[in-house]
Amino acid sequence: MAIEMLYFAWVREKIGVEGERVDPPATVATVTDLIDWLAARGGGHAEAFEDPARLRAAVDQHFAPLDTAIAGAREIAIFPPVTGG
Amino acid sequence: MAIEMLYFAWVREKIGVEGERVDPPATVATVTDLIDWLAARGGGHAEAFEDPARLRAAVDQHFAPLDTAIAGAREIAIFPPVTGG
Amino acid sequence: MIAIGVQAEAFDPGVELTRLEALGGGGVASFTGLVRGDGGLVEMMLEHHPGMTEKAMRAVAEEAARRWPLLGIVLIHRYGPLVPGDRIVFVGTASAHRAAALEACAFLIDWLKTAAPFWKRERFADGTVHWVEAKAEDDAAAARWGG
Amino acid sequence: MIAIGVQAEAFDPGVELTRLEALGGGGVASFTGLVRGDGGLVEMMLEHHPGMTEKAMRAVAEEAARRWPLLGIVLIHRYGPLVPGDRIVFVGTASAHRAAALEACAFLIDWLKTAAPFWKRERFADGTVHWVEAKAEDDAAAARWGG
Repeated sequence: MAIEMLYFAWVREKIGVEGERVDPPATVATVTDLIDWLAARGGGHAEAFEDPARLRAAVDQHFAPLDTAIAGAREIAIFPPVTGG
Repeated sequence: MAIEMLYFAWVREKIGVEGERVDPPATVATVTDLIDWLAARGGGHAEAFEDPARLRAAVDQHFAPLDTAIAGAREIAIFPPVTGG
Repeated sequence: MIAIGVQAEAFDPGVELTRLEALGGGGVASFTGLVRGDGGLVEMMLEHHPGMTEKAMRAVAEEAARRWPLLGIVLIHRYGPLVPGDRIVFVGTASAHRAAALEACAFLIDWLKTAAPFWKRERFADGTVHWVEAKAEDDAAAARWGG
Repeated sequence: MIAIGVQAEAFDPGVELTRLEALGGGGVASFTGLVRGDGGLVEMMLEHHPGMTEKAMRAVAEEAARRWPLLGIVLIHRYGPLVPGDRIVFVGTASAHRAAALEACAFLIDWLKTAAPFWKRERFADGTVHWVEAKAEDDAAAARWGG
């Protein structure tokens, strides 16, 4: 199951790319699992995903808690809490 | 003690003048007394001042309850409740 | 900055917003009231107490400035004959805090309705003319802000 | 009328107010947020989630339209590099009821701050660069509206 990852703000800066296509194993069930799986790559991913409490997510362009199941998701964005307005 | 009376909105229309100078006797102590004294003239004054509950006042350009003492007042305006904004 | 306008002339909310924006607070709120054409209204005549109006409006503005951390307040109220679509009143506030700007704006328009000496006479297409009655809900709106 | 703008280009609050005034409701409220130059800020870079931003802003506007009797809502949010004094965000509402227009305006700006995918990076005169941290008070401001 390929997922289009998108990164924003300092998450994007630390990882060094705006996005990437990933294909996690079936054991990766939630956004948190996905973050842990990506952090295990080390480098920018490890740094960006060091403290999940500072991260928020959108699954298919809707805000979603990190314990959201990712089955069927096509696009997942990871970013810091929003600061618009 | 001469007082400059000012009338606004339908009070002005019923009385037929924008203002007048009056010199009430010393027994006229409050705005209510003044209204009663003017109403006793009959005609437009009686009509305008028929129902004091519908009237409001400003004494020397500050809103004032009808039981306000008028001693020393130079200008008293009588009008319906305001409807600006 | 407190700016008060009591005027027969039209005003431009965009120009007033620009003045408030220039104060550097980062947040500018406004309310504009316009004449509605409901019920076949053809003219609204605004009468006021010329000696008192600007002072009363300034007192309302000063009260808002005491209650909220504001950098600027603009209050404009027209008088004279107006037609549907004409702007009657403008309230604008500038603050470093968006809630302060918006709350002060609500306070100012609520208080203007009960504390500024204006009266409205409406004329309709069928020839009817009447003075607008004060609304109990306007007193209640002003009262919710307390003394 | 719900109009949403997500744009790099500047906007003119006066023009937006005029659109809202034309709806005939008689009451138009607005909030404009601008870049402040506090602490020697020289640039604010607004980043957003292009696929999601407009949808998220529309959802916030639709929620406001459910809660208040509004004739019109305009929401504009800029992205890209901005400098002190630049307008960032505009919220405008039109209603026959002044309280509805002003409350909806406060709701919309509070919700935009927590429900629209924007991020701000600040650059200062001394070369410092940092991403603005979300404020607990913004979450609290949005939470007071419930739901």
